[in-house]
Amino acid sequence: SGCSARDAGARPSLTALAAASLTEAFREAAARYDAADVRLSFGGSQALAAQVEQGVPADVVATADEPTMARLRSAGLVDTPRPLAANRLVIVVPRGNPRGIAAASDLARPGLAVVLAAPQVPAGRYTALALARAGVRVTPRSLEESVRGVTTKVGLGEADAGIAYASDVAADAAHLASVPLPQAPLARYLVATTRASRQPAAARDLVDFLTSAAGRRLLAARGFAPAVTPPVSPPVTAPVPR
Amino acid sequence: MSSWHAPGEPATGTRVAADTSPPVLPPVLRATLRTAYLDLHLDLAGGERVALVGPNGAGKTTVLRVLAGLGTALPGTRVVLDGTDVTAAPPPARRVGFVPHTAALFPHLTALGNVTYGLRSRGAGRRSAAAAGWDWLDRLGVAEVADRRAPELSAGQAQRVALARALAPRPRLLLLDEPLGALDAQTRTEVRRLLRVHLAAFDGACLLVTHDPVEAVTLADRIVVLEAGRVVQDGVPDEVTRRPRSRWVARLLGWNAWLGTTTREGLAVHGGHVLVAADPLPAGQPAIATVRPAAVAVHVGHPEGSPRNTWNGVVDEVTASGSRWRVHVAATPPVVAEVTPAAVRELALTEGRPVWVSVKATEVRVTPV
Amino acid sequence: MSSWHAPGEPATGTRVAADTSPPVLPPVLRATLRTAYLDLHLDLAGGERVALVGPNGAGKTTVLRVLAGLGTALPGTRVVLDGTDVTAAPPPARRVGFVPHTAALFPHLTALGNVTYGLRSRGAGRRSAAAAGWDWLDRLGVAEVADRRAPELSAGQAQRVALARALAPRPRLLLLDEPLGALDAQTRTEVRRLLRVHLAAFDGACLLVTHDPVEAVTLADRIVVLEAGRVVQDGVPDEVTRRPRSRWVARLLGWNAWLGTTTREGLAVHGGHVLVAADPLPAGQPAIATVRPAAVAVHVGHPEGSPRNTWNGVVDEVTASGSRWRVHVAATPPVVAEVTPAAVRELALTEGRPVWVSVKATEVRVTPV
Amino acid sequence: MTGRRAPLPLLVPAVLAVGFVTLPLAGLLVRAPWTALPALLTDPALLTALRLSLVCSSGALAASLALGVPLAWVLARTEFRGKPAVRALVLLPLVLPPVVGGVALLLAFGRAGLLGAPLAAVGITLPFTTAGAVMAETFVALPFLVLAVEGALGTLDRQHEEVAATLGAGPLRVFATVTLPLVAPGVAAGAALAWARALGEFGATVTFAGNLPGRTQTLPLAVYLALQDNPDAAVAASLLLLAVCALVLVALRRTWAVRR
Amino acid sequence: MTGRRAPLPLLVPAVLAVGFVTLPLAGLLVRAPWTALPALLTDPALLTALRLSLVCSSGALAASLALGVPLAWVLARTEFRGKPAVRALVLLPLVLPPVVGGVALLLAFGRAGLLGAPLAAVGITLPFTTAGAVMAETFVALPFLVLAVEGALGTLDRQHEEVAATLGAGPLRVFATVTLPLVAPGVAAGAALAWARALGEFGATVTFAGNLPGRTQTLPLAVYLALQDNPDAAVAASLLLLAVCALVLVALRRTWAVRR
Ligand SMILES: Nc1ncnc2c1ncn2[C@@H]1O[C@H](COP(=O)(O)OP(=O)(O)OP(=O)(O)O)[C@@H](O)[C@H]1O
Ligand SMILES: Nc1ncnc2c1ncn2[C@@H]1O[C@H](COP(=O)(O)OP(=O)(O)OP(=O)(O)O)[C@@H](O)[C@H]1O
Ligand SMILES: [Mg+2]
Ligand SMILES: [Mg+2]
Repeated sequence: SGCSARDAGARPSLTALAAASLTEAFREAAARYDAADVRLSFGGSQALAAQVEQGVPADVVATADEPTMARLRSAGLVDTPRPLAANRLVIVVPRGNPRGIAAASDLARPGLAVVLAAPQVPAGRYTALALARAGVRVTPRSLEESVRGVTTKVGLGEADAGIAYASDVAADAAHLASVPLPQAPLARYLVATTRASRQPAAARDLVDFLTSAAGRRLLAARGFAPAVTPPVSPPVTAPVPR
Repeated sequence: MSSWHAPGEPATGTRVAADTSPPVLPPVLRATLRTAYLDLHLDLAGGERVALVGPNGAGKTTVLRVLAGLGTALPGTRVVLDGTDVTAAPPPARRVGFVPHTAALFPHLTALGNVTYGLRSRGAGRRSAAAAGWDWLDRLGVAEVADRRAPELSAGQAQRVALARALAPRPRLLLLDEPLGALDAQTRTEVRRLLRVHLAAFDGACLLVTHDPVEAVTLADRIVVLEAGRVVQDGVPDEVTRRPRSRWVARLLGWNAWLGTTTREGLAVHGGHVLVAADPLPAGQPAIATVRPAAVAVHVGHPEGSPRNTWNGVVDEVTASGSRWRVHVAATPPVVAEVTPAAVRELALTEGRPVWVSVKATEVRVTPV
Repeated sequence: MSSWHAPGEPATGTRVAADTSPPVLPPVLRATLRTAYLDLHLDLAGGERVALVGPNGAGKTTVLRVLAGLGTALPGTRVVLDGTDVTAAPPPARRVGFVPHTAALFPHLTALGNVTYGLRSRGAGRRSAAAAGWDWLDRLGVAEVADRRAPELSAGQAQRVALARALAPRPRLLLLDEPLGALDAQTRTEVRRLLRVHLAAFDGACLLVTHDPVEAVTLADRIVVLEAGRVVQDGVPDEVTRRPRSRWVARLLGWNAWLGTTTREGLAVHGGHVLVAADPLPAGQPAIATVRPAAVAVHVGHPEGSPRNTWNGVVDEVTASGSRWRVHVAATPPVVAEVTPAAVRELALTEGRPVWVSVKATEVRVTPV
Repeated sequence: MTGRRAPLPLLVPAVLAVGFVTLPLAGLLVRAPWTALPALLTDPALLTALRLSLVCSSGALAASLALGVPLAWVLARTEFRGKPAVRALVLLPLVLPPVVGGVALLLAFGRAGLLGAPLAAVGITLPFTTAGAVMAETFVALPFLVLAVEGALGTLDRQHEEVAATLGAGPLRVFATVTLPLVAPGVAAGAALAWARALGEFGATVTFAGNLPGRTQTLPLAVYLALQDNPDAAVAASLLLLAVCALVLVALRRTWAVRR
Repeated sequence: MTGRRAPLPLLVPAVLAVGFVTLPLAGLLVRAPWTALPALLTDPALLTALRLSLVCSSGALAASLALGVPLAWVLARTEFRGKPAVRALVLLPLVLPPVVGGVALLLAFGRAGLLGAPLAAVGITLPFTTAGAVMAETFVALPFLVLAVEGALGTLDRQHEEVAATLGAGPLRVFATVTLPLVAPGVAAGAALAWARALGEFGATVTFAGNLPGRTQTLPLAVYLALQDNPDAAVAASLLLLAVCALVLVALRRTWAVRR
């Protein structure tokens, strides 16, 4: 990233692991953050967790879901996590929404090429949940190994629609557009300092920055929703039969 | 030499064939090869068997390959088979049989499979091809190994199968490149006998490359001597062996041979010395003088008496040949003498030994070239 | 034969060397090879040059490889060099020079690089090695190509460099496997002369494999004849050539040779026929009868007159050898006659022709085996 | 020198090399959930993936043979300008990161791709189909085959083909009845390599063909996803894959033996 | 037959093969953001990744040579029981999905790994270090080298080595001064293949070494990451990779030419 090129000088050098969906936001944040020279490493939340478990030299880790962070916490590898942001799944369509997708129900249209994230990854779990709530049965063309796979295929026009994070759509506005998916649960992004960090103070300072108002603005600009302290999930409106 | 064969003139083939084999058949092959390396014209009549001989690198194999249409087509060649021009035709389109220096049997096929290959390729049915294949293997006396794969065959058997394979599709022109070269003395005899029988029965034309004079003499009714891509002699075996027109042929026969110009008493050898011959030719023409090594006497001192030709030199090499040993004497002109092992020991004829040689005029034969 | 060389007895080498080269040196090589295929004992004195001859597959190359320590060590072999047992020692630990059938120069090195290789390997400094290398190349007359890479050398030059390479580290035992085999007649002569000079100067022992009797006679002061892994004759050249103890050697010399049992008048050849000899041996012992092909006369009808030995057969093969052609007659016993090409034509001596042969008793030499 | 033991300076690195390769495989074995293994290995989803893997890799092998052998022949037997360029082209997939290869395939055969668009127009879509998976695997496997077969053809003695031609066989017949049988060992070795490579292919497949169980989810994809939430299953699947590979390599070794 | 044009039944599939490979690459070129290219290609992050790729692949090549050549020699020149097994072992990485290879490497050299644990105890950690990336790439590149070099050794005439031995050179000296120079072309070809494979390696690297810019994020990783938020950058990076590959292949072709 750009900062790695900049001369570190006396400033401490920190390494932050972040969920792939945070790429753009964190790059910008790192650029804005002056207290330290921040190196960023992106990947799937599980992959990042695995790396931490394997002793990757990182000071801060930000995951796209709670269970993964909980795993690290219980393993005593990270300090108490702090809510970073929330991300909402949206229906992602090619720019201009050629197939006129308006709601989750449209995804069930026959002949519509839909790609979803695989249930093994968090996005996939949320997707399944969302579709269940919407009461829509979708037969996807593919269960991508990551949200990236979804956006790539929609972006290249291989798929007519998919389900990805709002932030992912914002990242590639050139090719993508989004349709809201209210049934989707909020994905809660958490950030924490690692126990292995050599500069705990500096690491804590970075987390403070990311969770500060300034940090939130950056994240919001990238399509992230504000972090909500109590775990919320939109009310399941179950239609009561009469 | 090549002017000798200018396409205009009557075909050498037919001409020579005339004074040996009874019927004069129309030419099966008419080929003119004028490439960077080759410059010759060949006419072969039906049933004619021509031996192509010459030193290594003379172009023999190249000629065969051109006639078979193998390799990249060379400019300046023209090949006419049975009156049709096949110069541009690929090998399959020519009715030519080719047996390379090594038998080159298909290792993954049985002897029978090898022999039937040509027939099948030319569209014969499996059954009829097999029948014909058996027949050919039988004729060449290798029917009992019909089911063996090529690698399991002895050199002799392999060579026979290769012949059967080439003959089976009944080619009009048969090309054999040193067919017996790879065989040991024993098998060579047998196969040569077979070869003679089948070549006699063969109605197409046959061009046979060989290094063995006996093979040429016994198998062919015409010998074409090739040197550096040019024909230096072309005639019936008797003529070629009795009056070799090139030093190489003479050497092949083991003779001493010197090129030079005829004088009143014999031949002025290129390089100086004059050889006295009993029956000289009209003076002033290019000619070759040949002397049998056995007719050359070797002396340690200056020899006295009758021999008209005596000169001295240094023993250059001693080689064995049959029960005689050949003493090569470096002199002008260089000469080879054939003596007994006893003589070699008594005269201590080892390299570097100064000696005199003498040759009787009656032993010097002068032939125009 | 091999019992003849029981390790206990005095070394053949020294014994034979005694009646040829003046000083009797201690044996440099004492080797006993008793493997599945080989069964022989070899003793070589310092400065002794022994020619190892024999048919293909006799085991010559194998012997050389065992002595050099190449290939997997064979059980039942014992090699003693200068008194120290090196049977278990790897090649580098033996002071042996080896020149394989092909020169096998290192293609990636220059001629000089090849020659200095051994010296460098044995720890010589770059400069001193180069100096010695130049010296050797110079001695073998190839100094001018010192900087050429091996592939750019002619066969003759390559062979000389290979010799220089083998001689440079001053081995105690020099092994040459058909050193001149790959050369054409011309170069062969030159290299052979060089070889003789340097072998004479060489103080170690030299074992030389060859198929050329002349090479054996002119280069070695002792000839060991190997057949099927066993020594069948071992003696000075004169003895071996004059009284060949094996049919192979006789053949090599181009002679007729028949094994049999002596009778009062000559030799009862295995297979029946009795040959009458002018000076027979005491009856009842195994012996070999040899006759020079030139001494065999060929007739179309039953011959009249003096020759004591006459029998008939069928012409089996005709081969050229020098200016004479060799007519192989299938008969009991089979026999080879040397005749002129003229005779071949006049008598029409081609395969299958029935003929009579006659040999004068004075021409039949009987030797005990 | 044969038979004699190797000198230490060569033996040590050789042993290190073997160790370096063996240790990770040993790791898999040690880490393997032996007790749970039977259950894991009989998981129908896994077996589906295995079946699909075998189908796709075989398909890729077939395609590679059909396309690669003729190409190798052309490269080895004919002369034409730009031959080096073609050879380089064919080998590029060897060095292209599979994921990029997948993207490239999408750009070419995808719905919006160069050739994909017209194909889609006539109702043929390749991404997300088993055919697509086969294509992706062929893309990465082809170079191996071409490499091996062209090598074999290059070292083949020509005279058998020449004799066949003089016996009346046209180029095609010569190729089928003489050339192919003679280079069989080379083809076999190349085929084994290509098949193995296709079997292990991940990046190009997931990018071009996606990941749908029973349709495009090959064993490597299943392994990758299992890694996310069920490492044991992943290890089990890997072992399964390894076992299959081992079999391939035995075959490969056989053909080697033939060639030596 | 040389010089004559190829028969259609061979020419057609050959052309198809070339087309099949060319089209995707063409796709990349067409899709390439030519206007933005200069900017994208000069992005320091990308250049960092490229530099790291070159460093790591070269390191992997060096390691493969150091370990692989001796191993190839042992396989080709000595006899020992279990030789086929060893050969199969060394080739397994060829067929193992890279991701699984990465996992296996973690199980072996990871912090909790068989050898990793003791190493960690003495303060040596390999995962997530540049050294780790080199290891991962070596793991996948080694088989190519061993394959090529053993092949070359197998076809090498032994008598040069034998003569060298009789001239007093020990096995090691023979190897260094005779064997190696003679098989140089084979080694070169194998090295080019191994290097190329290492250059394109993704799965094993990301799994074992992670994705730390400037440390373990090689070009293929950067490409993969870029695919999400900036496909143009991804394509640009791919082209860069392709260009580098092309260079390798030209070198590779050269050594081929030498071998023919
Ligand atoms: N493949 C080749 N490439 C280049 N030159 C060749 C090739 N084959 C033959 N020549 C050259 O063409 C000439 C004729 O070769 P050719 O093999 O026809 O001679 P030859 O009479 O068959 O020799 P030999 O008696 O040794 O078979 C020689 O100068 C040879 O060097
Ligand atoms: N590599 C080998 N493998 C098996 N048998 C071999 C091998 N080399 C030689 N032999 C056998 O060992 C015997 C001796 O072979 P060797 O090469 O020593 O004979 P030779 O006297 O050198 O023959 P030539 O005169 O042809 O060189 C032969 O029977 C041969 O078949
Ligand atoms: Mg020839
Ligand atoms: Mg030998």
